[in-house]
Amino acid sequence: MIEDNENNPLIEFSDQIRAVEALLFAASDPLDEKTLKDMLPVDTDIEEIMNNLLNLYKGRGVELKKVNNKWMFKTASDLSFIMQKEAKIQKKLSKAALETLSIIAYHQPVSRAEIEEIRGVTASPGTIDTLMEINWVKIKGRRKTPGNPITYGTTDEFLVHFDLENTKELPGLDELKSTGLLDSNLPPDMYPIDDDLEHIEENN
Amino acid sequence: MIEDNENNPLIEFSDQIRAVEALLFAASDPLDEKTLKDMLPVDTDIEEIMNNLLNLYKGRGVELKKVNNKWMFKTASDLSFIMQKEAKIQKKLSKAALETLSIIAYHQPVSRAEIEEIRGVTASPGTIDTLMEINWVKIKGRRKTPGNPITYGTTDEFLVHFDLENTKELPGLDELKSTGLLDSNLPPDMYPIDDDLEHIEENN
Amino acid sequence: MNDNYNEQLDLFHVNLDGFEGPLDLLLSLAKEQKVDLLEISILELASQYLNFIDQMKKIDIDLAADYIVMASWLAFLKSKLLLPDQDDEDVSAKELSAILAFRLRRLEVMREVGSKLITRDREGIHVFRRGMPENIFLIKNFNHKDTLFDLISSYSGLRNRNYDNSWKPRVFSIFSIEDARNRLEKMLGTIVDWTKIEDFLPVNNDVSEEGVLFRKSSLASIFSASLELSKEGMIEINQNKNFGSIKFKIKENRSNINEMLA
Repeated sequence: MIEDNENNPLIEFSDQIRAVEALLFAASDPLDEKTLKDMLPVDTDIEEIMNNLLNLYKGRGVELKKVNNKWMFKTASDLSFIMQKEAKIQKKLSKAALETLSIIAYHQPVSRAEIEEIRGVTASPGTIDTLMEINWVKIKGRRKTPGNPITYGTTDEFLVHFDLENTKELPGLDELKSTGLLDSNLPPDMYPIDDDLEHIEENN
Repeated sequence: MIEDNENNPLIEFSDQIRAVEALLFAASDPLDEKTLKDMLPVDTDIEEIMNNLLNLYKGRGVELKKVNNKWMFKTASDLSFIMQKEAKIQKKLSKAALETLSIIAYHQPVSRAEIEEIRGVTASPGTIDTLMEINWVKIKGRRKTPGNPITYGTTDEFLVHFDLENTKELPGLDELKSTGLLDSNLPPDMYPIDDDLEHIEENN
Repeated sequence: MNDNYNEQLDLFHVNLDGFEGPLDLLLSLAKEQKVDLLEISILELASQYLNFIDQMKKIDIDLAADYIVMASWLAFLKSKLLLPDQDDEDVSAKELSAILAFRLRRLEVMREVGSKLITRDREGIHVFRRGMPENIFLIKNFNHKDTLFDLISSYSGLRNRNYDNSWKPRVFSIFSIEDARNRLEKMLGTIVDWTKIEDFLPVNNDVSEEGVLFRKSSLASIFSASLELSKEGMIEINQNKNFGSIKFKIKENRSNINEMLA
């Protein structure tokens, strides 16, 4: 265990080693030695630096690896249980999914037919499923109208992810207009959030 | 200089430290201690782990930083002269956007009307939007005053970008607070004393 | 930032383009006084601002409302500062001056902290985060980068898209002057005596906004058409007193012609 700077061998490291460490850390792709050398003073012994770094990161949570003659940092392979092998989940929702989510957020409880009406297109079957899978959308209940359609709403996880206390914190129509996001000619009867939202009783 | 594994203090590190190191390296975004703790055995002393990691990375090319009670790795700021070659060209903030950002940062939570009052102009739609789009500004909630206006504040990304641990560290914040310059109205000690009234009339 | 201001000061006599509103202009003028904002002469500042706006008005009539509102407020403040203090006032001139000085100082410090912020070690410029993030399996939703902004702009985009915002002018049903002339000519062919203008109006009992507009337009159009016909010597117009009823009659010789034609 490292107690203080006197005993810490790391502070003895040259600035060149620190620079290579930072460059590899920040790089979005593995870097070859020539690229690294070009960023450092001419007399840099890049091989010695790499050896030093290799030793420094041996057995650590993060390891320095050489792949196809290029260097990169990678989390240690024995810790792979923490890491996901492949990116299964998209980084951002598709446009259709984001639109569907926004409609559910603004109009909940809302049925599939109503979502389709607002979007003006038939919902692809997977969109709501995707949103339910990542637990941002849930079934709110059935509406007491003919056909008893299932209605959807947002989850607590949705609120946590979007940093909202409740769905009433979503900006309303007037506020969207004042930000310029929403066309200021939109008629007022399209006001998205019903003030009585909480009072609509659905079977939860 | 590290010669071999026997002399390398790092390999003595527990798996827990390695795991936290790996997680923070992999995440790139700040992670809070609770998230880290949830992924480790129940008896984990997360504070001790963080102290160890802090020491380990002190003075290195990559440093451990705290942002809004979350942890992340970043390159050392003294290496910026090398890293700038890697920097992507950033869009320059307009004067209006920077002014709006400062007002939001120092007055948060702050409503659009208050921002306009301080700037003395009607906000052009788009300024707050732009700041929200680059994820430096977010909706903080609604104020519990008539009209329930939406209020804005800064994000973790803002703190990360400007190298701040939290909003209390904003430059000059304490001084501005003590002089009343962050108040919405004229602070009491700035009220003119009536005795001076004749004096001002003479001067003019 | 200072250089920026100096550039703007050079433009003072030209235009307002460089200014972010009246407070910005006042702040720049105040800096010309080259004193601490706390010791600034508000009276002098108000005069400078009003002079500047006067000059601007000569060049640019479309001065933004923000500037005009500030000008009238400063004119009010200036008169208060010059007059002896009134007892019945809610807020003294000195207090108003203090509020203005406070607002200017507050805006100034926001600019100062802005320039402090922007010169810090910035992530993505001076300092970098991990360039090759790896997905973490155990943190749910970790890989979702959607923000609240994404959500609300998606909703707005959707609403904007589905709303037909093309402008359609409202079509009013009105009685044109041409229609009025035709109607007058036809009716005057059959009427010989003086007849009130109201009797020439087309019958319309619609009580809606549309109906009211139609009746108003028919009155106006019949009157306009009557002026045309009178100018052409076809009819005579009579009104005994101000706001009295207007009457038309076909000219004698004309009625004879009509009879002959008939």
